[in-house]
Amino acid sequence: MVQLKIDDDVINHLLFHKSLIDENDDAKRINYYVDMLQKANEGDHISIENPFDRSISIAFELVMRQQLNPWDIDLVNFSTMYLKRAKEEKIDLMTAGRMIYMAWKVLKLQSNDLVVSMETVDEESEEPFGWGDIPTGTWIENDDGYSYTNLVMKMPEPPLDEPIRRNAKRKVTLIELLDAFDKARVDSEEYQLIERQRRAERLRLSEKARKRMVGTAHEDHVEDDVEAVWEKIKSFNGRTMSLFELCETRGREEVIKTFMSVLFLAYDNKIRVYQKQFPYGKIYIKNMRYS
Amino acid sequence: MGIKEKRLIESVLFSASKPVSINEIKEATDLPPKKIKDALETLIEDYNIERKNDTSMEIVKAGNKYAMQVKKKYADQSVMIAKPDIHSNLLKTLALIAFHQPVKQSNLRRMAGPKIYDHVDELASMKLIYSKRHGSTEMLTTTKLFPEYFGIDTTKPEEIRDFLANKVIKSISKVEDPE
Amino acid sequence: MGIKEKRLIESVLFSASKPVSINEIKEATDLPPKKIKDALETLIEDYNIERKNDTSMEIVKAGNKYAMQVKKKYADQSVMIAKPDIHSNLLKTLALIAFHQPVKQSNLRRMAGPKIYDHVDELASMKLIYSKRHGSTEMLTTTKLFPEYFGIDTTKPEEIRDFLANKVIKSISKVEDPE
Repeated sequence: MVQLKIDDDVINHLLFHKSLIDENDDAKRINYYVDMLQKANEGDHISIENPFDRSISIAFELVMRQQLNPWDIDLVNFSTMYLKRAKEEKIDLMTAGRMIYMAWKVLKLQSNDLVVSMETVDEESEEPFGWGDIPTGTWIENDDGYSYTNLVMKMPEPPLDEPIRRNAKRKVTLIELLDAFDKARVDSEEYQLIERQRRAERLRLSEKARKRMVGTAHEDHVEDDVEAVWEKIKSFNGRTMSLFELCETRGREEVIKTFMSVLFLAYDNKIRVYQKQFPYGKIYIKNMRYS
Repeated sequence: MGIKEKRLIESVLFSASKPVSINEIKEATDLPPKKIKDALETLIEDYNIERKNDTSMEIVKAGNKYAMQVKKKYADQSVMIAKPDIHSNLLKTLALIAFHQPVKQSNLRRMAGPKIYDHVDELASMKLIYSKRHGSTEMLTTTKLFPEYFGIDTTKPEEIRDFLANKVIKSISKVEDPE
Repeated sequence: MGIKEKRLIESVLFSASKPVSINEIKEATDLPPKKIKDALETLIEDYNIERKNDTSMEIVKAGNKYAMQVKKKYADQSVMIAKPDIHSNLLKTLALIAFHQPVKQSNLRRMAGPKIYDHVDELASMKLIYSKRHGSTEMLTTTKLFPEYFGIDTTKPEEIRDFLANKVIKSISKVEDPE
């Protein structure tokens, strides 16, 4: 196994996210990733038994080895490389495919979150004046307004001055420290109680998820799927198609299955996969025989 | 109103480093609001009229709050130590919005060009202006923070407009007839 | 030494919000050091002797620097209005460390959750706590700066703990039996 240097970018990336989140499971998860990075660094991922952890570990290794920018991963490219590595590592391919599918979903979710939180901030701004009497005329409502505007635009200095005020910060007082101490004790008790409940719940959910994964993985026949999708692509006679045109239905299973096959075919250079808009645009497929 | 209260409130204004409301002063000092108000008025008179030439600070009513700050004529030179941080082009856009408010973003663009889009974003993120969707454009007003930040003694749009108009007139007459 | 220089330097002391050296004043004002020194001396006399009873501020020489500050007798009440420079969540973690020290980071995590990792980093960078590798975790203690910062008159962990415990007991009994 090639020794990899831990990539500062990747670590920083994780730490940045950790600093953004408050606490809870997310921070724990990120700490766990940092540990895992350490293992990947030592070429130690083979010893990770849990298949999910192993596939995450491989993802880290890829990002580091290929020196991908952790802020800007081209998921199409990444997916292809990832599946190749997963194949070499003998990771259950269906699990690997699901990982990638989840990665896309998480990315999409995160961007939705971002939009939502920005909207909330806007709504918090203050609205000091009523909106009843909004003038409908032109902005040159009178001569005063016109000359004011003209003068402001021509003046070398704006008519507003920022006053100089002090910017002193004081030290924390002892009372505040003690107050904090008291609150910390209460918080800590609450936290430990909640954490116990959380642990139980996490355990229950992960058991459930694992059972579901194992149940379906055996029923899949990846090679056959790839062959079927390839036949379908050939039937388009060189015309570019979208991913959805290759799916029999729009169901989640079907889309994952088709997408997986498409990635294999792309890896074999039989087709080219691209998007016009990254990362949420439609996925297009072109048959390389016709290019 | 006792001397002691006056000194205490002076020390609060000095330490606060930002405009403070009567309520905030009440919380810090436990004095009744009436006494605080009286003390503030005497302090403003002390600093801005009686001892006008014996101090480089002034006490101003900023929106609904009160602030101690450096007088304009010393501000430029003491600037090195406490830097103001709004670019003058941004201030011009803000001066236009404050005068014409509520103003449509599209009209503002006609007044000052497309650069205002960036300015509007930045001023909104500083919470100095508020922008609200209105048909196909945005309608812009200043926020409560605006008079606080600039030490303007009113929150009323008409009075803010008068304040700005006076500033412009003063600066023109200064240029045409120095001293 | 002109009146104008004196006012200018007063404004620098006011806006600096921290002690400043003659050199820093020189950089801000471009005045020669001799003039600055003279002006500072007159200012100290003005504030601390002549107008002693007419102001709540004083100008002090601290080491080689000069600062304008609130007089001690007003400090308790006015100081609370300025923002503290340690966030209250951070303080909670600091209080836990001070009480339980030396404490393993992993134990601290069990007490207060994973947010403590960030807090530990920040407190260490403020030099209020010291973290030392201990097996697979970190061992945390407060530094010498900690008692200094909070005006606690001991550097011994046990005494710091007693001090904190006493204070907490006092504040609890106060709540239960007011006056």
